[in-house]
Amino acid sequence: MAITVAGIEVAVRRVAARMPSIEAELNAADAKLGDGDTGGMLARMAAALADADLSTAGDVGAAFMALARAGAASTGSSLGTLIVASMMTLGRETRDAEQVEWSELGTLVAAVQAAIMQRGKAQLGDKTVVDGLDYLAQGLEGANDADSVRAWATAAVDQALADFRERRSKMGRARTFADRSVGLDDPGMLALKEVVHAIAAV
Amino acid sequence: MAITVAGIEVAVRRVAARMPSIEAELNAADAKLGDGDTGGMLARMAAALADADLSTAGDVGAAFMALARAGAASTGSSLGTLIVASMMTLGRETRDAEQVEWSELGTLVAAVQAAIMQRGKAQLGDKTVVDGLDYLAQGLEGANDADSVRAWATAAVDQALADFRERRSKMGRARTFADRSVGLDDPGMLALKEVVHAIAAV
Amino acid sequence: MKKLINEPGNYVDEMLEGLVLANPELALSGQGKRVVQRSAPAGNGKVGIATGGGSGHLPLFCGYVGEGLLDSCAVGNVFEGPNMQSCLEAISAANAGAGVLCLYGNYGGDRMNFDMASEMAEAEGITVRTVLGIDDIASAAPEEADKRRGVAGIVFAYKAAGAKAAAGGSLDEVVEITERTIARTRTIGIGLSPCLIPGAAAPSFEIGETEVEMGIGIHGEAGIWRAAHRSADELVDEMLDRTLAEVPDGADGRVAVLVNGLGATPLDELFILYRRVSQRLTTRQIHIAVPLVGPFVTSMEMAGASISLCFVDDEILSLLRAPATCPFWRVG
Amino acid sequence: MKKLINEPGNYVDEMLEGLVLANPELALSGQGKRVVQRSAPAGNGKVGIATGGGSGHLPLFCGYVGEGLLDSCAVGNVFEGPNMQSCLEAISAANAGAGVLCLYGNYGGDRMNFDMASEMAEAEGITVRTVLGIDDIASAAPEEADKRRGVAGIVFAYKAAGAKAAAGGSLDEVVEITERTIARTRTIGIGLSPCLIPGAAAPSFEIGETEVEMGIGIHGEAGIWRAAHRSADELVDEMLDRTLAEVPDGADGRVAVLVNGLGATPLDELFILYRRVSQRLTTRQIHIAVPLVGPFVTSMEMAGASISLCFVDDEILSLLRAPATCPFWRVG
Ligand SMILES: Nc1ncnc2c1ncn2[C@@H]1O[C@H](COP(=O)(O)OP(=O)(O)O)[C@@H](O)[C@H]1O
Ligand SMILES: Nc1ncnc2c1ncn2[C@@H]1O[C@H](COP(=O)(O)OP(=O)(O)O)[C@@H](O)[C@H]1O
Ligand SMILES: [Mg+2]
Ligand SMILES: [Mg+2]
Ligand SMILES: [Mg+2]
Ligand SMILES: [Mg+2]
Repeated sequence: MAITVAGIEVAVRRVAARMPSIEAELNAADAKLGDGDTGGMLARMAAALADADLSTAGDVGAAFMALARAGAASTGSSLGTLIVASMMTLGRETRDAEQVEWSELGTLVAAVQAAIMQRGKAQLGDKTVVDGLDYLAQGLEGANDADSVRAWATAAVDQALADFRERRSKMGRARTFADRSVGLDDPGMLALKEVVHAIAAV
Repeated sequence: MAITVAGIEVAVRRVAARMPSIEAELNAADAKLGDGDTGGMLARMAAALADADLSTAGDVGAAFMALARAGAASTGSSLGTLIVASMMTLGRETRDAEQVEWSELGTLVAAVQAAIMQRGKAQLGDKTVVDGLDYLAQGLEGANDADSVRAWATAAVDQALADFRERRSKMGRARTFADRSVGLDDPGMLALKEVVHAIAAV
Repeated sequence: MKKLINEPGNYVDEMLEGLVLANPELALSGQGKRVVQRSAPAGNGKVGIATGGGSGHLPLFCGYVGEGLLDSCAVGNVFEGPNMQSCLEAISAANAGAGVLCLYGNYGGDRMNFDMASEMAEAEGITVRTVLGIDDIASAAPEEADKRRGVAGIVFAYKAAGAKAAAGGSLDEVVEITERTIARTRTIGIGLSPCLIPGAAAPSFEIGETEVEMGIGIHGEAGIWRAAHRSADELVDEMLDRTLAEVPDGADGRVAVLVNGLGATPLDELFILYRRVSQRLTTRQIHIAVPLVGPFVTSMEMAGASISLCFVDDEILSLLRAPATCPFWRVG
Repeated sequence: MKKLINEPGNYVDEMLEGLVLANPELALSGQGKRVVQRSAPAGNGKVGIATGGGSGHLPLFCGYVGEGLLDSCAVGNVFEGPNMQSCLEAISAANAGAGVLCLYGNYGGDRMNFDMASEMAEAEGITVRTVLGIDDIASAAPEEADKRRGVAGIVFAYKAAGAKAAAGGSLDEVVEITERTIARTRTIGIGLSPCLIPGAAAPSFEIGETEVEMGIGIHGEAGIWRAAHRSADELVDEMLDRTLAEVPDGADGRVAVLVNGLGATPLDELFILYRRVSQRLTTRQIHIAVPLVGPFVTSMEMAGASISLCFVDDEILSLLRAPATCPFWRVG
């Protein structure tokens, strides 16, 4: 098996289903470093993505584009907008593909990371979702099947959080609290971890 | 001796000189029941009255009218305005009089009290400066010389304060705090007491 | 409650200086520079309209001096009546030979000063008439409507009076339309937090962290009840119920509405209130002919709002819609 | 910090409903009803001007849609960028065939959404250009002026751009005058107290009871210093010193001034600030050609103010003085 429209649908639903149990945690993380809305925003967005009609999407690229459209109307927050940009990148990268091999996932994540860096102007090491994506892209190198993707992806995002916890934030709202940010998880990286774990869950 | 322009000038100066030592006390009394400005207002007004040029006032009535004009430009507070109205009343009542006998003072105070009641709509018993004036007018009945005026007047305003302390305020800003007003002196009555004592001091 | 001020004692005078510097169509006059008047007085035998009151309510009072509105304003210290001298000067400034209407809120200090000043002005040969704003329905029972305080609804009276005078109305006519407008205007306010008189050690009243006060006055005068805070819609519903319980004779289903902010309350919240006002009036088949939303009559940094309804007739409506301009409000 | 609201989640939508009910010259459009546009679009091949931003700053952003000003506005949640969908809808609404200028403040979220929407609009055949408000001198050093945030000074850019477009200017011309106006505009703010995002448990920042913050942003972004509160005149002097340290090339001694209130600060205090601004500029032989005083760009119930100077030239000045009308501002 590989990545298909149906698989994307399942993944999106899993994230939406996980939201209630992580929303408060994400809000709390953002309250310490930003405006406290990462969880609420993500819950709204996950619901909108889960509601998106993928039945007319003939291929993986179209499915990601449909998700981008649904997401684009659901939030204007930084992370949400970057997620929309990610979906658009994935849509472009997988245009007309009926399915995408697991082995290509790492390259796709790297493309997403590049797109987000271009949009959001964050650098590697700024302690944002970009660093999480960086670990994820590297962790997926050589992962050729669902099981290894699952195992290596979750390990990568966990590691990213652990490695960055003691560093300072240099981007987004958290920049204002750079000093305070030492010892705290970046809400965007935390969100990425939760999303990856939700999708990977069996 | 009787009441003359020169005597009025002395009285006004005595009040102005007394202000520094009573301003805070009056403000504090007003802070409990009103807006805390009785002392400040009276200090400003007393200075304006003391500055008034009475040298061109040919008679007692003209002197009071000059004081009314000076006061009229110094404050818009309720007590201040009532003081201006008092000066105008005194001015009218003593028009063209070169001097006024001590025995007439009680009648003049009664006229002031009536004018203030008409202007301010307060009733007897509302616990305002009106009640102080009422005691003062009655206390001056039969006072024919400076000494008895001095003694009886100070006794009257002291008695008014004592008699009204435990009653409720029914007029002015203090009305809002009717319950709280029990046990507290009305700032206007307190001001009257201090003014009378200042003038009476030898 | 911190303020951006210098010496508290200079608060009003510095404010007035800034006001006229920023608005050259206004000028300061009078012995104590406590009168705001038009830089180019209307003249031409127009009926003059003078107002006055304590400071701390901008744009009220002096901000409504302008074409099609007022001619002059006597300015008092914060929350204190204007002194008699400046009332007299304001009346004189407004006088162009056709008489002067003194139009201000029903507060003891203001009345005493304007009444004495009016007597003096009459003695100088100026015909003076007085109409008082008494629109605050929370401040006295309907039977004692003449004891009510004047609050935000006075803006409608300013507008109608100003338009009538600008159109060449006689003093009697201006007085009549002003009285009619006020008789048809009802206001009720709500307060969430107090304000501080510059220089005072503490606010002269407090409202609990979780409380709201229904019927509060624009100086924090006690209202009808103080209780747990509730939703904007619930508050609006009660405010409208109370106002609509006193529909004046002759009301024909058209109103001018003012949703007024007391100071610290953001415009956003005023629009949330207005939304409900509009919904509820529509349900009751009352048509909003003139909608006004904004801080028209404030209490410095007090948080809260008021709703005023003016039950218009054809003449009042056309006067409310007539062109007018002052620093804070433009019509037409 | 109590608010007059219903469900916090409905804050923006209810506010917008009230806004258009009270101002029929504005209409809501778009899939999520998050675009404010003119009820009667300008059309006629005029260059369109779209703006957008988070809510909580009224009259900014959507309040400046109107004749001689903006054509449309994408409205975000409180202190959050407008979503991409509504940015795209706002661009489409502003488009009358002559191209669209996207003019908004330099904030990450707003940029990302408008940038993506612009790419999509371009794909649909609409010519889109972007100019960002970057007037907050406290938010980055002069060498990094393009990293600065946009605050109250954007009002001058709105006015100049709107007037140029109304006068038939081409997209290039409108872009040029907008860039020139922004390049000549400097703002600095001071904050006394925080504001609360509806539904949030607590303000996202605090300012001590006796403190003032110099250079604060309109979402409470940290400024240059935070220290003991001081007199209005002292604060104005420092604000002007900082602004005048960056006089742009080509300045000729004439400025438009905006003394802006952040929300809870009373008008009285703004005039006290303006008085000092006027005195100081006069001393430095700078002439105030356009004085604006009032709450033009707010942060809900935040107490504080900002001073903006726009160093005008002949063209900017005549555009600032050209007729324009929106719910909160009328010129000419
Ligand atoms: N410019 C940016 N580039 C990359 N990531 C960003 C950027 N801005 C914000 N983020 C990420 O988004 C997270 C915050 O998301 P969210 O709370 O939804 O945004 P907002 O700050 O708009 O409320 C941050 O923790 C960070 O990981
Ligand atoms: N209508 C009135 N009639 C009689 N006395 C009054 C009236 N209003 C106020 N006073 C007197 O004035 C005093 C308050 O004076 P002051 O503090 O100067 O006035 P304000 O309330 O305007 O600040 C009260 O204590 C009371 O004695
Ligand atoms: Mg956030
Ligand atoms: Mg007092
Ligand atoms: Mg007082
Ligand atoms: Mg946010």
